[in-house]
Amino acid sequence: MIGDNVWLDAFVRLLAVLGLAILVVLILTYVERKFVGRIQMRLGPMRTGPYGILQSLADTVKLVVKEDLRPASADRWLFELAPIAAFVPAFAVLVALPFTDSWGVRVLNLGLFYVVAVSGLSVLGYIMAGWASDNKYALLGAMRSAAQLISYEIPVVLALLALAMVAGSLNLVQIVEAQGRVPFIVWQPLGFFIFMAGMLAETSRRPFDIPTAESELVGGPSIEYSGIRWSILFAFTEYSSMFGLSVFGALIFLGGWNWPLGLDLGWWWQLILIFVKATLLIMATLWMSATFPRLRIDQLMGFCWKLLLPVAFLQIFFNGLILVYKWPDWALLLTSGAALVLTAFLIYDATRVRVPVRSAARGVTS
Amino acid sequence: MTVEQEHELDTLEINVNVGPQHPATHGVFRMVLAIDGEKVIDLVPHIGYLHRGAEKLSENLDYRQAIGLQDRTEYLAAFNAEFCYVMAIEKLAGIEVPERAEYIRVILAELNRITSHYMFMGAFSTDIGVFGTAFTYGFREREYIQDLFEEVSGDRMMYGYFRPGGVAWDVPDNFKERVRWVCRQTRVGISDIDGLLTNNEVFVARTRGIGAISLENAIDYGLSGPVLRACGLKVDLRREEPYSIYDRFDFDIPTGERGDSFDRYLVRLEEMRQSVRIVEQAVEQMPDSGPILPEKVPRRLRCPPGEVYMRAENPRGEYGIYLVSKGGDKPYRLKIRSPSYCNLMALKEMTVGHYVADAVVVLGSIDIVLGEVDR
Amino acid sequence: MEVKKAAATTPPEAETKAPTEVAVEAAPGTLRKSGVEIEAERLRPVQVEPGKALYRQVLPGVLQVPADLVIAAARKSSLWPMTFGLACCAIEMMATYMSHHDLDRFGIVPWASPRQADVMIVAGTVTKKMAPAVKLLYEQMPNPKWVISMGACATNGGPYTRYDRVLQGVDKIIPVDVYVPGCPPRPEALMDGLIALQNKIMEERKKIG
Amino acid sequence: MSPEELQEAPVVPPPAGSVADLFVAVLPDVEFQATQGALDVILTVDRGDVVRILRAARDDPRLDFKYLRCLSGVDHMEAGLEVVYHLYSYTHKHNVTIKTRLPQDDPSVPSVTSIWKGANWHEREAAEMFGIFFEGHPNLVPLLLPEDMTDHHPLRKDSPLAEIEEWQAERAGLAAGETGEAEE
Repeated sequence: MIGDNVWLDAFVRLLAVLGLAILVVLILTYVERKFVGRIQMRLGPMRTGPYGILQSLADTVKLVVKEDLRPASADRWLFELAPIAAFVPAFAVLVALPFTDSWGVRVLNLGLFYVVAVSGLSVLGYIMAGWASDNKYALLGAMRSAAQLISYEIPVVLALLALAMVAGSLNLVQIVEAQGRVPFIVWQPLGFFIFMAGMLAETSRRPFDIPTAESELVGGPSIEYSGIRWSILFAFTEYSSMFGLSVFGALIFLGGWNWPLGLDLGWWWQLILIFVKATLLIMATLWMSATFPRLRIDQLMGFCWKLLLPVAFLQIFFNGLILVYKWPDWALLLTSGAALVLTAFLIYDATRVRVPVRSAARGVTS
Repeated sequence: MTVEQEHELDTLEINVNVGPQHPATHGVFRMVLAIDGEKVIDLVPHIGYLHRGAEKLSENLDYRQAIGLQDRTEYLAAFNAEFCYVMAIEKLAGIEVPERAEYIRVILAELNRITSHYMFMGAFSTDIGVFGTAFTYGFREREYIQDLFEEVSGDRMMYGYFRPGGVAWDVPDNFKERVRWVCRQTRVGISDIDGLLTNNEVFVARTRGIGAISLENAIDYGLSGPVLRACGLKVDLRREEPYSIYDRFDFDIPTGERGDSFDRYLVRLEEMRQSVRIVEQAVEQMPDSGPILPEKVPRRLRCPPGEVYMRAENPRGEYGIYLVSKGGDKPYRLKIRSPSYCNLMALKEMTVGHYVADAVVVLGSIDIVLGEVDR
Repeated sequence: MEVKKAAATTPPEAETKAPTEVAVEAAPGTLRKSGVEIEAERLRPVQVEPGKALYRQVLPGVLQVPADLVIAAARKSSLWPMTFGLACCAIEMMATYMSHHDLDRFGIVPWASPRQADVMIVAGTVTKKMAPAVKLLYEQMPNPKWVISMGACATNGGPYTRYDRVLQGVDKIIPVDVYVPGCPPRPEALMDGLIALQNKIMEERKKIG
Repeated sequence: MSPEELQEAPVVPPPAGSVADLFVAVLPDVEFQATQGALDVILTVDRGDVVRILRAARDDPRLDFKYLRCLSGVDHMEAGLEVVYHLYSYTHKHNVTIKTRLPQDDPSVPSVTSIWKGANWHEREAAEMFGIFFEGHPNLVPLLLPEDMTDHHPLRKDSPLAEIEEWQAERAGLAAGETGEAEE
């Protein structure tokens, strides 16, 4: 606590988190270009600074001094407020996350609930942007993002509910401490799978990037935005929500600041550990987004409602059973793992090429 | 008081204008989609944004000068387009082509078919939403073949290397080794693309059953090439009316069953393997030395009056050159029957009833080249 | 909704704040114009009005010199072209983005929407049917913006210059900063053109608002 | 090339047993002139018979031309315009070229879109490039050229090429405005 003034303390902490968010966004944009570049057998940025490390800084300066256009037919206030409306929820997620066992802006008793509730609000910004731009692509993109984000909230909430049942708390600090030496990903692999799908959907990364689908909608809600407003709407919102959700996932599924072997080396190491775990999640996201094609809207919805939602309910049911009858922990792993295998089989079955691929082309040949 | 009769909810169709500048239109194609929610209920294609008069200009150029315009018309498979054009002149003027030149032409044309299909793999997967990864894979392999073309012809894209009666100059000394190396490399590249896309769950989900067209309709619309073969008809002009020396090679004609986007993709993938086979056979059979142009080709080429419709199997389908000569050293009329133009006609038939996202996939699966559509 | 009115670009109905407007269709009720008149109207060149940047009005003179330097350096390091292929040259442009040549090394990544683009690479033949769309796209880009004319066709019509549906050079309708020769230019030539544009941005850092 | 130098191709009767004989067998009452071209047999028919012949060509099992390869227009200046149909049969593997002449002052011919759907764009293209009117075409609006600029037909022989711009012409050693025959 800085001084005795609660308000000053909160303000300083907020500033620190905001600075962190900006820094992380700068680093993430650079890392993404490098990482995706390597996947695509390219080098990524090389010329701006050594190994291109100043690239995202140059992009930011350029975007800030670029002309900020507003289409003549756009709805003025909605158009200008939409980036803020999209960014604030993404930033508000960071407020409730504990980065070590003793440091966060505010540690809420209902932290889990708060994060899930607030992160869904950025859809409002996208809809405002899509509506105000007076552009059909933007409108289609906004409608798609509304449908997608709201749908994916539901299985994610159920999966996290199942997890909260195991942890016995909604307080993020207590959830981390409840994990101890074995993180929840071991007991709840299905929950982690659903959470990852939801995180990809929330941040509009492939294969769930249909709101911004570049080859169809040219960028979706952000199509008419330029300059600083575009960078807030697109880069800041997307990357800071990606960062926030990764830290969140690292806290609740990967054991937070707990070393796997039960060491405790103080807050500095805890911070590093959190970031390493969050980076792992981010890298997984980037990897998926660089190699997967995009789903179609009906397939996306079908995946959510017909597959994720039932198995999430199943998970809650089994967790309840196990917790009530005080069965041992490995029963959690057993049920969750079995449900995950079932899910994977269903996905495989739905997209299986019935005719063997080689003979499909060659079958009728001479 | 009576309850008013309930009305159905009124929905508004909106027209979405895709193109001419749009990342998925492969150039400057434009289509206007009438959509109801996410479903396409009507599609109006607009072309002509790249209409630059290759036919008209060819009428004002020497027979040999017009070869350059063929390159620029079909810029993804320029060797194939040149091949068809010079064969039309040869048929009309009665020029015999030396053996060695035939082999060089066939090797280059088949390799160009592979580069064109690589381009398709990249562009098609990008339409589906892969973030450029398949594109870079395809282009890496394409560059290897492009390097070979550059060594032979001196240019990366607009080769201008074929001549009526043969080829412009002899190939480099290490041509055969280079071609063999490229073939080995291409086999690796094809399996890379195969592994990245063919069994990808999302890729299959996005392409299977999308843009299917029945065989009767396909023939009625005059489709040709992989789009037609994906419907199950086993036709290939290289087999049907063997031109040049294609009757000497052993190769399969891959066909599909459903005529959907996935089958088109598979047919193209298999065609690349078959092209490698043809090239490998051709390299083995190719004589090591010999003339590359017949002895008596006049400096100023004149065709006797007459007309010919020469057709060749290009990567995108049947490429036809309708050449009318009335004597003299210029074509009197040159009509290019471009496969993409004809295949594009069926776009509406394939797209209507699918989702907006599928419109892009169907367009990508036809594999159009705008230079050839608009000429 | 009207379909024809949309001058055939992404974002279709968007009007920009740019000074000139594109006349796409004669107003209903007026006398039908001849093709030549319509064409002349469509192909009227874009008027460029120099603007003054905000930081120039706000910052004191002493600070403007380093600000110029930083901003110009940032601009030249992050040139985002619009994905905008017209014809054959577009294939070479794509080849330049791909792994062999990799324009991302220079911080150059393509963006699909003109609103986020800084530079327009006109890669290919501009026909008179396409010209209004090219002009509209140019107007939709926010300032500061640059144009690279890639290849012979965009520069003066190239091999197609004598066909009367082809524009004899894109500089007839929009101002061009760098011309890249070739038919089509090799990827190295395009990179050279982009580096020339970077140098130009550094040299002209005082002029650009 | 000046109009006087133009030579017409000689009429070579096709060999016996060619597609021309099949046409005679299928449509005994229709007159046409058969020529052996460089690759295919060419039948020149009257424009009034076009639809009848082509429909028979598609539907008769002996001919079975299901595939319309190409439809082109040709401008023969004083001799009129010409519409050329290239047909192919997937079952019998034979080709035929059918031509019909139209006078310059009344270039109209019945549309064949009702026979092959694939004729649609080909006819639209021939219409805008040559000014041929296809009777019964469902949507005969320009395809490649802008819809409101149909003053001239680019592929006609009387439609000149554009002038090279002055500065370009000076460099090339040509006077501005010289077209077409400049480099002969």
